[in-house]
Amino acid sequence: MESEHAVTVKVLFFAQSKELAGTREATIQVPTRISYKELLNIITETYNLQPLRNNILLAKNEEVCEQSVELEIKQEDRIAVIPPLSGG
Amino acid sequence: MESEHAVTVKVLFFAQSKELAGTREATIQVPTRISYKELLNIITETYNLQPLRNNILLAKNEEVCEQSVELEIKQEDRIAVIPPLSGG
Amino acid sequence: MDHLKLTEDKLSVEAISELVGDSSCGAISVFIGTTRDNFEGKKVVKLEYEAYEAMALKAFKDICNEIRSKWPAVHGIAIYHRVGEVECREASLVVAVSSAHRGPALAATAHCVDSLKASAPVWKREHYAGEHAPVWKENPE
Amino acid sequence: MDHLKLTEDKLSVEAISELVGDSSCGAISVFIGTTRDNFEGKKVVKLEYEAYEAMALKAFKDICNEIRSKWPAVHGIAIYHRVGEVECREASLVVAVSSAHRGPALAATAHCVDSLKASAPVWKREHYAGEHAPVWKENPE
Repeated sequence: MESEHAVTVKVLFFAQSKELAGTREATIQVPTRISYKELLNIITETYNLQPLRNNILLAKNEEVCEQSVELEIKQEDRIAVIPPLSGG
Repeated sequence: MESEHAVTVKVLFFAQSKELAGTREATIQVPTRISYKELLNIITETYNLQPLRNNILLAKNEEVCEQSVELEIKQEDRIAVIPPLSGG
Repeated sequence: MDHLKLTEDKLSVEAISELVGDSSCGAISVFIGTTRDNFEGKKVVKLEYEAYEAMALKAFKDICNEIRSKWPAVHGIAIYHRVGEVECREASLVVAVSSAHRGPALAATAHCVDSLKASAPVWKREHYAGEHAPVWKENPE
Repeated sequence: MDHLKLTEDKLSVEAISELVGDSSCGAISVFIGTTRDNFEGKKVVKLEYEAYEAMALKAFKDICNEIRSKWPAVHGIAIYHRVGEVECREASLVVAVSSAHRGPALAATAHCVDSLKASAPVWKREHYAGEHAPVWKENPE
């Protein structure tokens, strides 16, 4: 991807996804415009999350991403991998 | 009322009824068989409870009396005057 | 187990909720009835509770029995009601119910408070600031 | 007012319910989520909670806003959730809601717990006695 169309974002992992990724936090370059599905593919492939692929949500800057619209990603956005919730 | 058909019971007063009766407790002779309405009349007239007559329930030995059946009263039963509740 | 009490002492929410806690239970629902400080523009300075104690404890027990038949998953039930003088903001009533999952505990707590207000022989008198005479209150039907 | 917190400290039911108390309120509803000591025959020795803290606090705030729009009579809301290690029987969650009359507080508490379990990014891992590996749990939908 060309650098003028790519930005560096932080990726945060929790619970099972943290164990599979082997880290709590990483940085990755992604295009500034990307579909939810493409972003999910990049993240699951890069961080070894295939076993969780159908069970995770992505959040951008503490908001769950809408899956039906193209995402706009900015430099230093925080993308979080959200496995199934078990709070309470 | 004749003594062989009458028994002595305790009457207990609470809240407004205690204030109107001027006492927490009294004893009274009543027939062994009596309708709810007759018992209510005797008690309201004897203890000055006319202002509350339509708002009180009677309980016998800690159970609210049924109003549709004749009451059987035994010596030393406890009749309680129950004004509108305001617990909680 | 049912923990039922009328008491002149201050109620401890912590202690009462611990009564119903159990390692088999994931949920404790608690209701705290406190005393408001005003009524129709009059400032309430204190509350006074009176109970027909023997009958009130029977009523509490009946409520517990009904809860246990409606929600068999309920584990512990505690109903503590103050009698005597109660300052504004202090708890007059604490109900606590535990169960493995939250549904029964939450539903039973609401039901318990409704039933108690409708059936337990307990009376509250409000004392007001100024010239206003104290008033025995009445729960809505 | 909303009192929202993620904390490694033990939760005090008394202190959290006092946060929402007010002399205008006659009712405080409290929910305590505790940790069961067994799962499918395995003995749970401890729980471990992890949160995405910034997002969880936003989720709590969103829940409060929704409660206030659904039940405008709600006065105070407190949501306290433990993170880190939690012993069995200790509270992992305490929710407290106050209102002048009991209906809104009771309904809002149940709604708050439901919403929190469905939307707050918090995860629980159970550790078992014996050889069983720890398991990240999943709330039912």
